Amino acid sequence: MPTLDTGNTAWVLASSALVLLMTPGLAFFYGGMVRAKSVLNMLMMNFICIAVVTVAWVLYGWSVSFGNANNASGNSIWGTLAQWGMHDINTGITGKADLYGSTGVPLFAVACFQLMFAIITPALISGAIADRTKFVGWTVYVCGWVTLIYFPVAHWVFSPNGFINAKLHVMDFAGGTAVHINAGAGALACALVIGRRVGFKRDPMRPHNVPFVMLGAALLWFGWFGFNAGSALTASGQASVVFMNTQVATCTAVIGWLAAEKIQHGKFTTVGAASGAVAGLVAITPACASVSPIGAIFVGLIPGFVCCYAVNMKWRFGFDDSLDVVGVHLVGGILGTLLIGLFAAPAEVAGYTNGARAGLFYGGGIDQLLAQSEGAGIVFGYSFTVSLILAFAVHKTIGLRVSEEDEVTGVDQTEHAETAYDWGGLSGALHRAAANVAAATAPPSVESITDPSTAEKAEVNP
Amino acid sequence: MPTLDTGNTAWVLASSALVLLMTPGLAFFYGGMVRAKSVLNMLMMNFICIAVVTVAWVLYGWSVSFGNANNASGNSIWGTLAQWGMHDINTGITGKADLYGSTGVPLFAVACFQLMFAIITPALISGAIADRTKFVGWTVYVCGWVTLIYFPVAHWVFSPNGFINAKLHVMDFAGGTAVHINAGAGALACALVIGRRVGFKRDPMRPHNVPFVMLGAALLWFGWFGFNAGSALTASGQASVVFMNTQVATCTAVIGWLAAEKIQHGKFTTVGAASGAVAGLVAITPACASVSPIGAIFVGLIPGFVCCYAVNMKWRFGFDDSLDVVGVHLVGGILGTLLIGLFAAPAEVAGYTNGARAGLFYGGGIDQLLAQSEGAGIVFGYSFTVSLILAFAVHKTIGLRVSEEDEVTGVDQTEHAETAYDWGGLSGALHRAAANVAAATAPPSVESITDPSTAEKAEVNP
Amino acid sequence: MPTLDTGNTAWVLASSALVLLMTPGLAFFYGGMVRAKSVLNMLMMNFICIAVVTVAWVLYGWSVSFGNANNASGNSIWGTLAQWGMHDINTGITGKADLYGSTGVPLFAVACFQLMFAIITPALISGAIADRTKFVGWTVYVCGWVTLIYFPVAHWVFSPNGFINAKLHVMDFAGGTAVHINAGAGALACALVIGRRVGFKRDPMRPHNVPFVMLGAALLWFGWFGFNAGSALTASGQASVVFMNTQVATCTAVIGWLAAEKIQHGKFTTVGAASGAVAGLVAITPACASVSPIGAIFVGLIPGFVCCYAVNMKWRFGFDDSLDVVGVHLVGGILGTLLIGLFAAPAEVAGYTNGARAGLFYGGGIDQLLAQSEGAGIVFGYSFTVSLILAFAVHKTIGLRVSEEDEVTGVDQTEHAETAYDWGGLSGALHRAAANVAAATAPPSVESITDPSTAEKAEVNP
Amino acid sequence: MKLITAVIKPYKLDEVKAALQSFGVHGLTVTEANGYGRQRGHTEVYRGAEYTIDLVPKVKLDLLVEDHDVETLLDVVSKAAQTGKIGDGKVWVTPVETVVRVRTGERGAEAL
Amino acid sequence: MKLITAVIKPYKLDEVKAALQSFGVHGLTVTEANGYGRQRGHTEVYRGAEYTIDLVPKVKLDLLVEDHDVETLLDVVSKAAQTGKIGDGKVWVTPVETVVRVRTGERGAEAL
Amino acid sequence: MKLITAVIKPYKLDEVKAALQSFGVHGLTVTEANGYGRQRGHTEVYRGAEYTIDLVPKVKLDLLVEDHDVETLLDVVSKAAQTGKIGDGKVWVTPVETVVRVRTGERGAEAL
Ligand SMILES: Nc1ncnc2c1ncn2[C@@H]1O[C@H](COP(=O)(O)OP(=O)(O)O)[C@@H](O)[C@H]1O
Ligand SMILES: Nc1ncnc2c1ncn2[C@@H]1O[C@H](COP(=O)(O)OP(=O)(O)O)[C@@H](O)[C@H]1O
Ligand SMILES: Nc1ncnc2c1ncn2[C@@H]1O[C@H](COP(=O)(O)OP(=O)(O)O)[C@@H](O)[C@H]1O
Repeated sequence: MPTLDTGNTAWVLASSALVLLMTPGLAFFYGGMVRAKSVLNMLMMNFICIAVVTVAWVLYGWSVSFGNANNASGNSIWGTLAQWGMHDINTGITGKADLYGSTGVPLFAVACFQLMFAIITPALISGAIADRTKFVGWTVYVCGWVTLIYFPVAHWVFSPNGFINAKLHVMDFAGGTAVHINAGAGALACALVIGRRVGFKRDPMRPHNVPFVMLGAALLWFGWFGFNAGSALTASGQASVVFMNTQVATCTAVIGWLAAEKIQHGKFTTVGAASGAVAGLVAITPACASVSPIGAIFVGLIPGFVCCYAVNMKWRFGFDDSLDVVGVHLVGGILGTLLIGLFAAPAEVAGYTNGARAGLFYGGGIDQLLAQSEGAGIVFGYSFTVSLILAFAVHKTIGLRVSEEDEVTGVDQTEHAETAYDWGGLSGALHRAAANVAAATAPPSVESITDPSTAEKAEVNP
Repeated sequence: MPTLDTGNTAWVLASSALVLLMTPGLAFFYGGMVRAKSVLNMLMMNFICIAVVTVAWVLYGWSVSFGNANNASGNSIWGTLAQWGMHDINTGITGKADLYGSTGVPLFAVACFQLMFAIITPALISGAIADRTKFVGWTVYVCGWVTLIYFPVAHWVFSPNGFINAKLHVMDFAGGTAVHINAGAGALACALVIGRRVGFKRDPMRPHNVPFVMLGAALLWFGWFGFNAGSALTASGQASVVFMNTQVATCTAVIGWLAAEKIQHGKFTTVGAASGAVAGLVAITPACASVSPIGAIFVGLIPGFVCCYAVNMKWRFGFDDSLDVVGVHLVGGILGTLLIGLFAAPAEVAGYTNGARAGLFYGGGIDQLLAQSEGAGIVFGYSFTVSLILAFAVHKTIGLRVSEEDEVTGVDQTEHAETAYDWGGLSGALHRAAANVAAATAPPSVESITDPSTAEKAEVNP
Repeated sequence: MPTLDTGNTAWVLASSALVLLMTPGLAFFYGGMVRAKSVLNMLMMNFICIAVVTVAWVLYGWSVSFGNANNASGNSIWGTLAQWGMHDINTGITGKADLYGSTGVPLFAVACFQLMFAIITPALISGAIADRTKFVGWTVYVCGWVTLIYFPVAHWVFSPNGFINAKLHVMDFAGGTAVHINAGAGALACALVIGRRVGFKRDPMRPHNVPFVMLGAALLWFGWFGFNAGSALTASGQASVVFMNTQVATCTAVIGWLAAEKIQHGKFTTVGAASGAVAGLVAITPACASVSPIGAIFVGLIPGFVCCYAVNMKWRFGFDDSLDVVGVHLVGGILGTLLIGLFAAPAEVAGYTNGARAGLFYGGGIDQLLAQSEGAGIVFGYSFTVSLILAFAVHKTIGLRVSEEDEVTGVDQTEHAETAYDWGGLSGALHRAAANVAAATAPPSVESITDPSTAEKAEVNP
Repeated sequence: MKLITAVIKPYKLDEVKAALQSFGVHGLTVTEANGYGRQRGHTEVYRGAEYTIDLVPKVKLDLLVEDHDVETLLDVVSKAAQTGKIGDGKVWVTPVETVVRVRTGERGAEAL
Repeated sequence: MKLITAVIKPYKLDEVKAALQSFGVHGLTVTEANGYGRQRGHTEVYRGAEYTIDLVPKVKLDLLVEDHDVETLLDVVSKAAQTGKIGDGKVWVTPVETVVRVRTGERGAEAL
Repeated sequence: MKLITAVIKPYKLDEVKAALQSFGVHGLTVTEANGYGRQRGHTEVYRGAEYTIDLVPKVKLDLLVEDHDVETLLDVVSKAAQTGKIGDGKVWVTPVETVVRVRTGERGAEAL
């Protein structure tokens, strides 16, 4: 009977914090790429995911996804509602603690860890609809999306008894299907429903703050070690090789993307390096516990190179996936999931108990490749269909898109009544509105013609 | 006899690093909210706290706060000076390691962890006196403040034998009283002593870099997991539920603040979302190990909503708590401390050995609510009084505030001789001062009329 | 026979993630200090180190540095090639896991941890050659540098059987010699080979984004806990005191630098505080497991103060070490390494098994000081010589420096075809190039005279 | 020699430039500006403080032209910058006495 | 038609605008500027390198007015911008030959 | 009274200012600007989208001078700003009718 393992628990808790940080990281990665007039809206689309998904998770999400995880014969399509509000989970403060499987990690720790996955998955979608999204509509979409799509899919893929995991013996260690293909499909659906930005293809839309793009990529990379190595739920040799594979694939993907960029445009760009890193992290996510470090070199290099070409699709086909969620997450997720079928190595595959086999290049034959394709196809099909319906429903009711005029003005101003930056040059031009809470005590009309040098006086009796 | 627990130690060390990061996080949270002309001063006010508090901590702070923590019958008002300079603590490299209580964690690890609390508490105060503070005066104030206020209060609240903890059986897991009410009281005192900014209420003072506000909030949130879950000093079920509660309350507070903002101003703002997150983190800090995740929903939602109204007080009463330390930390800290009296759940309260009871809504009656109020009142009263005297003393001697002219010019320039940003447009207008160290070898007068294209030449013999 | 210790493993994995984050942290620390026209190039010089060094590490670096670490009688000059591609390391998923020494930590975890050191060391060099470096040349230089210099030196210093460690009984816990003196020497060589920036000494070159400098310093500080305390490879009392020493020395170094700055220039600057922190972190790196917290006060204070003067050398001697890698890392590294000879305390030295002695002030006599000097001298001599030859070779073949015209224009634009920031004021002035991938489907010539209000129309059939 | 100064909506800059080029004008100086006028600004909210910002972003063009081109170019600029919505901006003409091309020291028409 | 150009201290912008409005002037173009003059700059320090910055931040106003308003408005602007301290700035008047309102093509007084 | 306006390369600003000072001119207003002209711009790439930027950074100087100084200063400025490479910029002169020093209300020459 497993007892608490403080080392594994420490690693899962640390990993949970790391994965939480990925969402703000993503917000900066995306936020730096949009124009200065819509960076705050991008940050908010991500930030609100943290808020609403967490509430849904506590109330029913955890229960639906993992409520029956410790029950080998539990429903393979859907968890349970028995753990709604996480009300019956024993922390072990008194009595016997509820631990996750044989890991010696408290259920609550695993619940924290898995929550962070549920948060970042819908957040990934926001990149496809930058610059033009109605904040309220987006929030509603996210609530519906995790409920109808993420929670069940997470059960299928991550729960020991989920059918994609247990029945189809797909290897998806940290979410190539459940997270990236899933989010990519949702992003494509959203982009199609919401339509192109005003000036798409005509106007230049260059990143307003490339260092933020890099900062975001760095935070994502940092957090991703928790995402992948934390998914071992143990501080073990498996977690260690997963950590190494994550690092290796990310690096070769940077090289792959930069190479493709050099070929296409003759330059090695910063945005390209950051994008390559993300593409590599995406691709290695499902494969990190199936391949050796040598295999990881290819699981990074290939997606890095291919994704750099994939981001051109939106120009060719004319759908405005603004920040390339499809080109990076959907394509990268599919590649990572399928490459397992080629590069999965026996030594690592041994870590799976769901009957998965080694890859084609490692003598495992074609079976695993087929299994991986099946898993990828099912998740894409389900997610894209439901996302499309959901996005359409929200769009026609609450509305997912702001007016064209608001879009041209900038969603930061029109949706959030804020301006991202004020370097001070003209701040003398603002003044307090009459509606101001301070107005009662300090009529601007009077004060606004007071000279600073007499300020103290002007405030003698506020 | 407890032996080293590497898992718990790993978690406490990781948590210490996380909490250290909170102070820079706070610096960016605050720094983004001030005007571009005083962001560096804000960063420095926070950064210097790290430096000076660490030295005070090593020399006597740790000893005063926790020097007798392992001694159940130790003084409940004040620790000891026996561990000055941490000179007699055994690391266990040779001989028997000194461990903290029954946690199996080395005293040195706990000392690192608690140090980070001592750093961020005074740092929180800096937000109340933005844009106008004399750097040297502030540094002296911080040294005095931790010595006279934080170190003893930390003993009262956090040390197993501290009277607020042991005698009044108050539940304050991670510092609602010792950290937030304490800092809030110090901030109010400082704001009153130092007075209003030039142009308070008249001039617009909008955040100069909202993404920095969000970055700061993200780093705070990330680090706060160490702050709260680390306070368990074990990688356990308790730490796990604390982690979950921290996440839940923060999220509902974001929702609460945004709701209140929508009601008051009709918009959901980015600064509001970030502020709500901090308000929730503050409120759950004392309560994180006393409530269930369902309880945490309310311990976040209520303070988030209320704090959004609380920040209006400064306009109404005319004290310039520039970045709302009172509205967020004092009010949020009090709410979190008191709500324990309502929402404390038996299963979690069982984790306390100081005789604390469940809350009113969980059948524990009114006792705990009264105890919590008592604890909050004592800390506020002590802290406010001593802070006021200390601030006044510093203000009248060294001085806490810059001249009005310097304030209008900007404290970055006048206090630190720096400018935060230089986008390059007019950098051709700077030139090296005569006082320059390089002058000896390179008279600017001569060189400044040289054309770059001849630069190499101009430097043939420097 | 050691078995897996999950607590130690959790700490080493967490530390690996922390150390990975240091390189982006360094990129922002440096990036904020350069002019706005070359910040991206600085970020890229650091980012590419992560990519290429990781590949080299997996292929042969790990094997060369630590391939024989578990073999006490292994070659003391160089590891082995037996573990190329990390192909024969057992994760313990099946069979007996390969663990590092007696730590109970998987070899793979240690390999991840040590990889991060191999990444940041060459990255440190980039600061010396800011604003003028050819990206491809730099990348080649880095590959050569780690292969010829870092990998062997890491073996000498960090491997239990490395000669500087085992034979010269030098104490260098986390890399004063292997990392900082090594990088400092490489930086000096690079700066001499590549030459001064156009306008060095004549033109003002002020930091373009001081908050980024602070952000970078904060991330470095945060990550450095993993760097130093993680080097214990155990979550132990030693790791805890190392953590405390790291914090203490960093803080006293901030104070030391600010004091020196006040004396020289009359101001306490933000860049100075950040620089002092880095100087302290550098100095305590080798000493963190040799001194007591009291000793750490001096191991921080002295280098902080001295380095503030050391950065003036470049003006006096006229070599353009742009961001003071020599003044901070070389000087700080040497000071930290030597001060061990004075302040090493018996209680901490007991943690070493290589025959190291206590320092002069702690009754250990002069021996250790001599040993430390020897170690520092050997690493500096080897590194500087080989770096000089390598830099010269690359410079004369591929080229390490851009043209003067490109340098004046800005390397972001000329090397990476990007601009770091676009605040939107004139973005109406960009337009899509004919070469644009979108051109095929959307001739700008036509569209560029379309009014946004008719955008949707203009896109009816893209 | 005259100086045509135009204050227009930022996103029209590229079109105005294109139009000018098709009339053989290849030189132009652009400055970021902000304008007050009939076009109304907006309100912002920061932690309970509401601010009104009346300033609207514009770009300002300085265009040195020969006397006989003034009328045509005045027309070209205002047409190209027009959206018909409030806030399109102003164009005005001021007399210029001399123009020098820094590179060569040429004056007058040759300087353009 | 005349153009009044004023270079003033940034924090006076709001007051100048308010003053102008009370005189019925509702249009104005504002540009960020920097000035050299009697008002001294400051010194900065970065890692041992001291720089002097003589430039002082200012804002520049462009105000198109009808001839008969010039004197009054010149007065309004300079009074409102005045602090009496060095660096208050300058106001000057240049002749304008034509003004066009881009939106409508109106000219002269109607264009304002 | 005349207004000399110069659009020059940013890194020449300090030299022009130095030159002017040696001729006793101590006041000057500077604005960040960008220019189109013979000097060609550059191309940028972001995730497969290539953009051309024709605008080149410049600084714009406004210099109020007395009539009799115009020729000399025109010369001083253009000489100091000259690199001989394309893109050195332009300097032009416009008539000014009045100048007021905000601080004192002084007019004309005294206002400088
Ligand atoms: N009297 C004026 N002097 C200088 N600039 C003006 C004046 N009036 C308007 N402007 C500029 O023209 C812009 C547009 O003017 P506005 O009144 O908003 O719209 P419209 O010109 O279409 O009537 C303003 O934003 C301002 O920059
Ligand atoms: N000759 C000039 N031409 C253009 N602008 C000038 C001139 N002299 C001063 N200025 C502008 O006026 C501002 C104030 O001038 P200054 O001499 O500092 O103070 P004051 O005008 O009160 O004597 C300067 O910062 C500059 O922007
Ligand atoms: N007709 C014009 N009106 C206003 N500014 C101009 C004009 N022509 C050029 N300029 C300005 O002068 C700068 C330099 O002009 P350019 O043709 O590039 O080089 P050069 O003046 O050496 O021939 C341009 O960047 C622009 O700012």
